[in-house]
Parts: sequence; structure tokens; C-alpha cells
Amino acid sequence: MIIITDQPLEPNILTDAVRDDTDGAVITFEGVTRNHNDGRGVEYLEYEAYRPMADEKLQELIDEIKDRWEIDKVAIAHRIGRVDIGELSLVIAVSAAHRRPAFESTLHFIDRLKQVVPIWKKEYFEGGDVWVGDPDSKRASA
Amino acid sequence: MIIITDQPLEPNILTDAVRDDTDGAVITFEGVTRNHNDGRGVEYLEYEAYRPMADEKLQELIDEIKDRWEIDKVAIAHRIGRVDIGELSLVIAVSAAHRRPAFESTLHFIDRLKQVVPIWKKEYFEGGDVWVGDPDSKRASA
Amino acid sequence: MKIAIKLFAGLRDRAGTGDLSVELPEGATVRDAIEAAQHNAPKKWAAPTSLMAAVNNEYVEFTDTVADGDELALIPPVSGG
Amino acid sequence: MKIAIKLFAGLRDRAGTGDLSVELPEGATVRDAIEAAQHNAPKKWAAPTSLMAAVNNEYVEFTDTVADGDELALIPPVSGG
Repeated sequence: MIIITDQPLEPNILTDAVRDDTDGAVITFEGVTRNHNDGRGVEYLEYEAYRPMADEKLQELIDEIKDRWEIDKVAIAHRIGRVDIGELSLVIAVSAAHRRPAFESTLHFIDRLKQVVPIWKKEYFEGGDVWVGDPDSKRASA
Repeated sequence: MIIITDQPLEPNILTDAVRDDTDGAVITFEGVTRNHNDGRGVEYLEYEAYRPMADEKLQELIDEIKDRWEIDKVAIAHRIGRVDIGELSLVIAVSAAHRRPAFESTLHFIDRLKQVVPIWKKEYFEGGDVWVGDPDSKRASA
Repeated sequence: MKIAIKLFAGLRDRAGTGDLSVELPEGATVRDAIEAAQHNAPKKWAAPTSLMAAVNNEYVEFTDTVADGDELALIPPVSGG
Repeated sequence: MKIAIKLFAGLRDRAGTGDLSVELPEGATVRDAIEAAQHNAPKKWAAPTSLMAAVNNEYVEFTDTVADGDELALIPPVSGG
């Protein structure tokens, strides 16, 4: 299950999608918009995705962790558009017979997502905005 | 939040309990009763806890991971009594500013729980039952 | 002095009871209490090498002493989660 | 041959557009396409050292060649999650 949507994410849908009677461990990770970053207050975020490449890369990452770890099912949802403080930008659910591969593969998935999936985050703070991680994106006056 | 109960666990209660606008990462781990173990079919499990020592040890483990990792809130629920296939025996929710300490501390919490918290699991399979991990617990005829 | 002893899980099954009360002399250790529990239980039971003990909800060594009114828990390998 | 170029996030902001179409000779590389995009964009923009490129949804090297009808995506540092 791969979801890229501008609607609020529903973690239970993903967790339920990966459950199976053969699995002893289910992890659900939520990435949440924090009210601060780099020492300044954040007002909200805005995410942009290059589709369908983002969907394809997410599928490749699912295949990658399924190859490398003994896990069962993976579900991923990423929100795009405006995401307010406390709202979810990312949900990943992974099921496995045992807990350790579930933890390791979920963490690896997120690390890789932040390297190769064409999704960008713009941070809006008081007095400006910035594309996160882009060295040429200057703090712009609002 | 520490819950030891003979009622079905509700993960959302724990996840919601640890959410905070300062946290960018929330992990919810579910331990689920699998339909097989050690190569044989499992019919159901039965958990027993020594209380209040189990509650106290869980609180010590919460304090332990809060000391060691930069995490925010921890909530834990363990079910006792009969747990059927596909039902949850354990739920842990951890929130943190960043994802890595959330993952590491949750995994450590479960490892330690299985070492020091006085809770026992009896596995019922076709034709017998066994206290898991107890070398003197023989497979008993049903 | 009087020590309350609790046995759990497989240990309780093998001893035939989960609750015992034993009388011990002053200065008695956890090990002494375990031996008394083995004598007093309805069924003969052996202490597994992996047995842990807790007094008043804290893990203790077998060489620690017990005191009047203590609750001693005999804890076979735990398996929560 | 004709190459469609897409620019994203901060790169789009700096170039003043997210979509360009450039004409290139046979045998042109990704790097050639990027240079053409710099010429054709409404605003002058510099390619950051960390710029990545994808052709038809797969990452490519700047020395790879492009083909007529390709969609070339210029991808500044990603920051999903």
C-alpha cells in the first residue's frame, strides 16, 4: 500500500493493512510536524512530490527492505500540500514475525526515503520560509 | 501511562497519550499473538503477571530509556489472561523530537521487558501447553 | 520470623501451590527461604539454575538476608511481550 | 530532438518556472540539457552541487545521454518524511 495524498493521514488504515496472523510484531511510525526546528518556531509545512516518480521510488524502497530483512508487509503514506503543527506528514507500518527486522527495516526505509524519494518540504516560520535541506534556498521575507 | 489489563488493548489510546507538538516522531509497537511458534501451530496464549512488581519494573524501564535517550513520552500496555491469535499482548508508544532515539529506545525497552518484568507466557498448542522460556516446563498432554 | 513466599508460572505448577508461608531463624537468607519452600510445598520441586528472586518487589541475590514479614517472590524465566 | 524539463521546489522558485522544453542535437547529455534549461529559464539559476537528475523517473548521471521525448527532472535535495 502506497498513498500520497493531500488529505490527513489515517495511521490505522496502514497498521490494519499490514496485520497478519503469522506476524508477531507490527510497527507504526508517524512523522509529525513539530512546532519548532533549528531553534525557531515553525508555523506549518508544505510538501511537494514529483509524481509518479515518488510512488515508484517508494515501491523500490519497499522491495529493498523486503529483500534485506525478514518482514512481511509494508504500508506507506506521505502527505503533500500544507501540513499543520501536530499533523502527520508520514506514516509507515511494517509487520514481521519478529520485532528486530521490523525495527531495523522501518528505520532504514525512512533514512532512504529522505535520500531518494522526490518529495520536498517547505518550512514556514514567522517572517519567512525555506526549502528544507536546499543550500541555495534563502530565508525569504514574508 | 502503564496499563496491565485482561481486556483487549487499544493502541490508539497509547499513541494519543504520547503525542506532543514538540515531537517529530511517534512509534507504536504492537506485539501480536502469532498462529505459530517453534514450528508448531499455536491456539492461544495465556499471560500471568506478578503485580505490583510488574508495574514497578515497567516504570523503572520507562525511567531507564528516558535517561539514556532523548525521548519525550512513553506509554506501555501489557495484556494478561487469555490472548487469542491476532490479538495484541503488548503495545508500546514512544514520542521524540527525532526518529532514531525513538526507534532505539523502543527496541531496548522490549528487550529489557523480556529480561526483568515478571510476566509469563503460556503457549497452548494442539495436544499441550508450555511456559515459554522455562526449561523445566514440559510439553504437557492436553 | 515469618516469610511469605509466592511462586509463579511453571514453578507454581510444579510446586503445586503459588503461596507458602515459612518460619525461619533470624539471619536467614533467600537461599534458606527457598529450601524451606521446597520442604513445605505440596509437591517436590527443583530450583532451576535460572531462578530469580525478589523481596518486596526488588530483585535480590540468594545470599541476601530476609526479614520478618518479607514477601519473597520466586521468579522462573520471564516471557512477557 | 525535444526534451521536456521539470524543475522542483527551490530550483523552480529560482528558475521562475517548473516546466521547460529545450531543443538539443542528437547525442546530447543530461548536462547539455541542464545548460539549455539555464539559458531558457525566465530567471538565471545556478545548478547546486547536490543537484540530482532523473530521466523518465529513474536517476541518471549528468554524462548520460538523453533521447527525443525524454522527461528530464531536475531534483534539488529532497526532504520528505
